[in-house]
This record gives sequence, structure tokens and C-alpha cells, in this order.
Amino acid sequence: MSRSKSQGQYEVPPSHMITSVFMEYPMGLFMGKFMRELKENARLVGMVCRQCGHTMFPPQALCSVCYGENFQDPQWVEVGPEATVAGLMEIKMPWLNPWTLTLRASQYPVGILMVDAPGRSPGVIWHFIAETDVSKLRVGMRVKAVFKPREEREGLMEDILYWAPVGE
Amino acid sequence: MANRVAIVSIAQVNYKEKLAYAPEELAYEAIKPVLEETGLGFGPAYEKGGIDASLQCHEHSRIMRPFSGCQLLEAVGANLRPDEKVDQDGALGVYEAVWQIASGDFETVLVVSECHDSVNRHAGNAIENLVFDPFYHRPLGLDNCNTAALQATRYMHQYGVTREQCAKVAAKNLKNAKSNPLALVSGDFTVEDILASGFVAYPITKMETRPFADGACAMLLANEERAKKLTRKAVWIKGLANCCDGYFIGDRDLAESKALVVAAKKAYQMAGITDVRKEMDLAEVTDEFSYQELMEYEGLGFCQKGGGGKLLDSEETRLSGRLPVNPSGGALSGCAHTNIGMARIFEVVLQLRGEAGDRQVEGAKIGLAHLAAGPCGQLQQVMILGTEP
Amino acid sequence: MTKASIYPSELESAQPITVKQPALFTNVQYTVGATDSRFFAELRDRGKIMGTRCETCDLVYVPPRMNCKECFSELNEWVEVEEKGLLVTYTIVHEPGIRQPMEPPYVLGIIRLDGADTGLVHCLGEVDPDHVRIGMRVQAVLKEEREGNINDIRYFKPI
Amino acid sequence: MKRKVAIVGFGQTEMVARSPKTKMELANQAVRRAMDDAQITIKDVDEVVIADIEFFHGSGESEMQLADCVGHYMKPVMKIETGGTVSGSACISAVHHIAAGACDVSLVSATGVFPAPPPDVIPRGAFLQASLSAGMHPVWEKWCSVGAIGLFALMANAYVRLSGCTEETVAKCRAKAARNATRNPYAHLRGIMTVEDVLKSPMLMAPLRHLHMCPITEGSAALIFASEERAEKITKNPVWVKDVVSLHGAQYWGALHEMFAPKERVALPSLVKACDILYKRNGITNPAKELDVVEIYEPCTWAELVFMENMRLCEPNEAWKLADRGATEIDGELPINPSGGVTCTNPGMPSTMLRFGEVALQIRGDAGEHQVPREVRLGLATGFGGTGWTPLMLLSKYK
Repeated sequence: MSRSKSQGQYEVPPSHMITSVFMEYPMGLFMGKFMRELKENARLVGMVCRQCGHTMFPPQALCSVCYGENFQDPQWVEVGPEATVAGLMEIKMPWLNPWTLTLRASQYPVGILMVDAPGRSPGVIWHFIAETDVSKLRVGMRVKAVFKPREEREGLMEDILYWAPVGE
Repeated sequence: MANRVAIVSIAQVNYKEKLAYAPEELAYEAIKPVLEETGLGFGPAYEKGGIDASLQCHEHSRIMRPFSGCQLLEAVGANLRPDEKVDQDGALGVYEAVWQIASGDFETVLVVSECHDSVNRHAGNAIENLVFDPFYHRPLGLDNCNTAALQATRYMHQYGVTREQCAKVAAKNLKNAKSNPLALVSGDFTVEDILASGFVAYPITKMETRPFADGACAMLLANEERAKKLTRKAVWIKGLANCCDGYFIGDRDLAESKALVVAAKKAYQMAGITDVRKEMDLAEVTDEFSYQELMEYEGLGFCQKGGGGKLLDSEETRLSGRLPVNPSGGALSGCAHTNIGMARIFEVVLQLRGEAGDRQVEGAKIGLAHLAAGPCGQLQQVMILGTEP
Repeated sequence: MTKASIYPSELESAQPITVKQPALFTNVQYTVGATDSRFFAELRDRGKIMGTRCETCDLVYVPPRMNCKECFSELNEWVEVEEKGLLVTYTIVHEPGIRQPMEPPYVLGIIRLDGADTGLVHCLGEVDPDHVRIGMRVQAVLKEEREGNINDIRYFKPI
Repeated sequence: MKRKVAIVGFGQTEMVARSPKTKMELANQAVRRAMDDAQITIKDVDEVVIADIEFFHGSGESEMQLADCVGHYMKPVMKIETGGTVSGSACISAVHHIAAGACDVSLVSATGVFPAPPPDVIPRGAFLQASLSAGMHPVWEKWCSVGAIGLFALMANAYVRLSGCTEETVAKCRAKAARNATRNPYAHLRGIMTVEDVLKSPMLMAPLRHLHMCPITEGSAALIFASEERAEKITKNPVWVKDVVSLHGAQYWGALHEMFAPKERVALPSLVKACDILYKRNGITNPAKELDVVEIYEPCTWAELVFMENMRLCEPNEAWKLADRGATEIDGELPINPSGGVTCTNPGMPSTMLRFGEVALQIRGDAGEHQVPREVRLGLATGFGGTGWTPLMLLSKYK
């Protein structure tokens, strides 16, 4: 048996794991309705909590704020299509598209939007704003959702092309 | 135990595929009956009287979503409230909740375990392969099933256990499952049916493995004072312990589970059990693969080392036997991955409450719930529950 | 316990919606650390299988470990073990799965190499699965062109 | 709590951008250092709590993988996975175990190692950003991947708007962190940094510049907790856990609108509430006076200011003035993040534990060059993660 003492790191290639694995996430009953309405009617639906009036956008069976049940006779409401910009992000780096795992970049900035809703709180969403010149944008401005045509919609957030500034 | 803790309410949904439901929707189906039974709600954080804290059990690697605790937050009433997430089986969640309560920090803790196995139905064995070493084991395609098969072969060789004896475990449990409305698979199967169901990895056949399922389980635990106010059917935690074995399966003597022996000894000591064969009324053990149940008889001290097959043949562990094991039908009748151990606790609690219907073990006063997790049962947990503290 | 669902039937009767996304870690590289890199370098460059030895416990670990799990002492004594060994246990894998080194059905085993106290997981080749027995002697078959990973051992064959 | 609990050992590895070590090797090194610090061996450790999000390692069930090298072989183990809070949650779990009498000595281990695809397939930065976003809802929030940087850019914007804080003051604050990190041998981004350096660094998302955001760090940390009786046998300087509080949040980031779209003051709701509870339970009426040192989990420079206000260490919208006059410096009246904080070192999983451990070092007087130059009796450490979650640990020199 030959014996030797260890000396530092040896050069070997990294262990390279390649697997093509797909996961199937259940969207659920309430998110399911949101996705169907988006796909079929280009409508944004949310719910207003029956217990505390909090706007649930996306719709949820249980309220985030008061934990109240909202599945018996849920209070469906249409949210948007207009919204107020609450914050802006100019994304300067490319990011990964989770559907394809390829890089993508956007010419549009991302806004955090307070979407008009009948509850006591607005619906919150982040999405593209259709204005490449950021200097023309400001917090508090009004925008409106522009949807893809019916045949291109899949019930995903990408069905909204962007939010276009509304003339004042 | 010095600081007594009890399980005061339990609920579980069945194991059918539930791709229509989001994780939080599925979880709440189990949580709602617990809220109704106890009449408790989610009050302001760190104020006593309601449910003090929640504890989620959800293995994020099974859904490929980090901080997967986010999903159940609404269902467990966690917004701006104390909440913890154990990334292991629900049985470890119960273990954690017991100590949370015994520490005096909380009086009541809601433990919820949720898992959609159907989420990774396109992923094959890829999720299980991720548990193994990225340099030595993953490149060989190891998964839970083929490593279990390595253990099964070794165990059978060492002690002369036969394939028929392993298949008989599945036959027994699937028969018990007939009276369990939650079970996914059940029926009267012969040893021949089970052996003929096709190899997954020799010597394990398809019917000797756990059918994948979607499920959720909820339990409310409370300290002594609150438990006595909340229910007359409190089930007390008398002893609990877990123990982890080494990671490399090649290091271990796969024919026995050292970790289980350690965990069982500690749990029995806490519960004051001196002769488990005489004192235990029933046991629910992890039977993700049929051979495991036989090995666990030995590790838990129900029989001598190597005597698992004989104990099974003696019919002592069938439903009408002296020490019924897996009256629920076990994981072999279908169970979601993260619920394997918690479903065992669930069944023991149900039995001790006398609510197990046609499969009720008469006069059950003390029961054992066991979990084996990880490659070849690397992590073992034993919990002793009783109708008296 | 199996009550009717708590959710509105309007929602439950709709077609369930799921989304299918690729798992993120589908192409990932792991840096081989100090201990493992030596094992793979020796295997690649010299065709030798090495382990680390714990002097306190008198145990030889193959694959090599940086610490003894029994006494937790750091291990830096390297020993070469034989390419031959004993089959400790085996299985015949029937289900197809990812990263399988051969087409199923194939034999996967744990081999305790002569000079080692632990078993190495690998597959078996040049053997009829029905003739595999626990306790049989096997020998490593190495690849000609080695890259420095566990698949540099093609498989173990019966002696 | 039914029993008193103390920190008796703390260990960490050198923190670097990419470690040549494996996760197991790093974890082992940190555990050894923690045991050396406590002068105990693995035989003295009763149980292990693993804090991990092994998704970021592309693995599963990491409590199995770490058994041999962290040392829970033949011992009980618990694995906690929350978010950036994870090692904080795990420490709280260990405290509960000891207080309940489940064990006397508990070791908490957390390791951050981030393997990625070959760079020509996906650049590492984009990949790691995507791993963080993978924690979001697969349809609702994951698709546009603005993640932590987006959230904190919005928060910074709101803070600037409401408080009138200048870019120079924030840069000054970042320079303070760099100065402190330079004195901390384990910190990742070490080296003196001027206000100009900060202001010149590339803009990620206005007003957030590259140097304002925490780096991606690889490294490991371990903390050892012990019961009163054991702690006093193990060390002359146990650091006592006075209290722990942990609050979680809602599923969607939308619930954090007080943080990124506030009307009067920027607030992380879980932190505000957790501090209120902790102060009330411990009779703390003037935290700025009573706390000798604070370690805040600040994923970006602005977060340090906002969280100071949320912790009631100063009036709303005033923190930047404190920072501007040097009050939060290591020798200031209220030292904040003498370790250099998260903007200088962020290994993810161990980050919250580093805050806890650093406060313990300060209380013991063992922080070396970054020791606060006065008697440190009481210190508070925070964590941040998930969808705006907070774990807190209040540590004290006296029982």
C-alpha cells in the first residue's frame, strides 16, 4: 500500500450536471379564474375581502391582511385597467426568462403600479411602462393596460404588453 | 416530559391528485377543520389566547421553489405573526412545535404540512437524484428507489428475509387501507399479485413502493393548560427523538438502522417505556418501501435483529394482532412525500382518540409514530403518543 | 374527514390550470473541492483509486473524506486501495431515470475495495444481472480516455 | 422561556466571491472554528440545526448531505428553510430546543455556495438573480425578475423623496460600512472606499448603484448555543439570549407597499412590529440609548437607514442625519454594523447568523479591530428575507 500526504488542490474539471426537468405548478382555483379572465376577456379580476375590505390582487381564497376566508360567495371585482405609477425601475441588466431559461432585456422600464380597485387598498402589480424615455415618467402618473390580441393571450402576465401613459 | 405538550386537533385531506388546487388552497382544506374544532383563530402576534404561532412543513426542493414557505402564509395566518418553516417532513414539524411550546415561548402552535407530488410528475427521479453527492453519486443516476433497493438486497441477504415476506407487508397494509377513507390504493392483494407488479429496482416491485400523491395535514399542539381547556381528547407527546445517520450509503451497514436504534432508545426512555412489545398498543411506521417495515420492527425493538420477517409471519402486526403496525395502510397505500411521517402521527392520534372507524384498534392507549427520511432511511424519528400525559 | 370541498363549485368545475416551467438548475457546474479533486486527479492521471485514512479510528474511507465522521478529526493521510473488491450489495434497476450510466435493466452495486473500510457505489458490467451475487469479487474497468470524474470508472466486472 | 440560553461559540470562514471549496468543506471549516472558539469538541454538541436553502446549490435535502461534515452524524437534526432570514430562524429554533430542555448544546450551521451554469450558457449574475426570483409566484411575480434589486431601488427612491436624504450622505454611509469591513478579517468586500468611489460606481437601478447593493458571497458560519449550566462551564463569557422574536409576512410583495410606495415614512411592517414587541417584552423604552450595538441586515445602504427608523433608533426620516454626523460609526454614539454589514458580505444563508454572531463578539469584546470602543452590554441583531420577514435576537452580557 503506497502512502502519501495531501498537498493542496488538484486541477479537475467541475462536475457538470445537465438535466432537462419540467415542473408543473398548480395555479389554484382563484388564480385560475384570474388567468382565464385575462386570457378570454382581457380583464383583470381581483377580489375584495369580505371581512376587511382589502383588495386581493391576484384573487386569493384567504386574505393576506386579516386571514379571513373568502371562498363562500367571493366578492369578485374588476381591477384596473387603469393604474397609478408608484415607483419606477429602469432595468439596466438582462434577466432570465423563466419559461425558456434564456436571457432577455426590455426596452421598457418596469413600474410598480397601484391598480385602480374598489377595495380599501389598491391592487399592486409590477409591469412594463410603454415609454422608453424615463425622464418623461414620474411617480403619480396614470397608465392603462394594453393587452395582446385574443389569439396570442395565454393567461399569463405577459398577456399585458405594457401599460401606456394616459393623456392628461 | 417536564413541560407537557398535547395534540389537540388534527385534520388531513385524502391523497388523490389535486392539481386544481394551489398549495395554500390545499393546505387550508386541512386547516379549516382544526380551526372549527378548536374554535381558535389567528390573533395579534405574541398575544395569548388564539393560535400563538404557525409552523409550515414544505420541502422546497420538491417544488423547485426556494422559500416555499411563502405559499402557505395566508393559509396559516402568518402575516405579521410568528411562523417557522421546517424544510422536512411534517413529523419533524411536530417535533419542532413540541419544543417551541415546551420552551414556554408559545402556548399553541399550528403545524401544517403540504405537498403536491404531482408537481414533479414530469421530472421522473430528477428531484430525488438531487439529494445525492454531486461528484460520486448523482452521475450514477441514484435515486430514493434504487438506493432503497440496495438496502433491501443487503438486508434480505444478511438475515435470510424473503421477497415473499416483503410483499406480505404490502398485502397487509393495502388490506388495512380498505377501511381508511383517505387512502389512495387499497384492496385484497395476494403476495403473488404484489410480486408480479413489475420490478422498479430488484428486489422492489411497483406495489412495494409508495404511490405518489397530493396531500395536506394540519395539527394543533398546545401546552398542558390550554390543551385541557381545548379538548377532552388530547393526545399527549410522551417521548420523541430523532437521529441522523451518515450521508454516504457505502459507509453504512445497510442491513440495520443504527440511527433508528438510537432514536427509539431515547424516545422510550423519555416515555418511560421499558418493554415496548408489551406496552405499545399500535405503531405507524414509514413504509415507503415494503422491506422498511421489517427493518423497523427490528430497529424499534419489536423483535430481535433479523427477526422482522418472522414477526410478520406470526401475524402479530396485522390489524387484529397484538401489536398492529400501520393500521392506516401506511405510505404504501399512498402518501405525499412531505406528509409521510406526519400522516403516521395523524393515524396514531386518530386511533388514540378512538376515531379510526372500522380499523380502530380497541382500547388503544399508547402508540408509536415513526418517520424514516433521506437515502436508505438516513434520518429516523420516533414519537410516542398516549391518551395520558 | 372526507367532506365535500370547501371551495365554490364554479371554480372547481373549471379546467384546472397548471403552468409548466423548466427547473432552473438544469445545467450546473460544481467546483470539485480539495479532497475530491485529488481523488479524481489520481484516478484520471494514474488510474489509481485513493482513499483517506483516519488514524484514530483506523478506517479507510473510499470515496475520500475530509473528516472522519466517527471522531470528527481532519483526514490528510492518503492511501491507495486496490481496484478489486467485494460486492456488498446490488440492485437491478428497471425504471428509466435521469443520468443513468447504462440502459436499464442494469446492475448498481456497492463495492468494498480491498484496503478500504467503506463501500463505493458504482454499476456492474460484463455480467448477466441474474448471475450477480452478494460477496462476489469484482474489479474496476477504467476508461482509456479519462476526464477526472466518477465515470472514469466505466463499471466493475466480475473476476 | 423556561431556561436561559447563551451563545458560547461563533465561527465563520473567510468570505469570498467564489470559493474553491465545496459546500461540505466550507461548512466543516466554520463548524471547526465555532468549536475552537467555544473550546469544545463535537462530542459536546447534542444536536444540530441546519439553516439552508439548498435550491441555491441545486441540491435537495441538504441536512442529509451535511451530516458527516457538520457533525450531526448519530445526532438529532432539524432543517429550517425560510428566506434570507433562514439562519436567524434556525438560531431561534436552537434557542427553543435548549429552553425546552431538548438538549444542552445546539450547533447551528449555515453555508452559502452558489454553483451556476457555465458562463457562456447563462451569466452568473443573471442566473443568481433568477434563483432568487424562483421564490416568487411562478406566474404573478417571477416573470419579470426584478427581485430584490427592484424592491430596494423602489424603497431607496421613496426614502429619498420622503426624507430629503442626499446621495452623498448615503455614499458616506456606504463608506462607513467599507471602513468597518476593512477592520473585519472575515468580510468579503474589504478596502477603504471614498464617497466619490461610491458615487462613481455603475448605476443598477436609480438611485441604487452597484456598490450600494450587497455582493454575492460564498462562505459559511456556525453558532453554538448552550443552556445556562453548560454555558457557564464552557466559557467565562457567555452571551445571553435575552429574547427572540420572529414575524413573517404575506405571499405577494404587494403586501409590502408601505416599504416601496409609502405615504409618510418607509416601513418594513414586520420589523416595526417585531421591534415593538421585543422592546415591550424587555422593558426597553429608549432603544437608541439602551442598545450599545446594533447589527442590521441591510441588503442595500438605504436599508440601514430605513431599518434604523423602523427600529425606533431615531425619528422617521431622520436616520440619514444621524449617519451624516457620524453617530453610527464604530466609535459613534450608536454603532451600527461594526462588522461592515450585509452590503460588504452577503453569503445568503449565513447572513442573519453573522449579525447574531457579530453582536455576540462585540459583547464578549472579541471583535478585534472592529470592536466598539466601549463596554457593550446589550446588542440587537436583525434579519431580513422571504417576503419581508424579520427575526430578531436581543443579546446581553448579563443574565
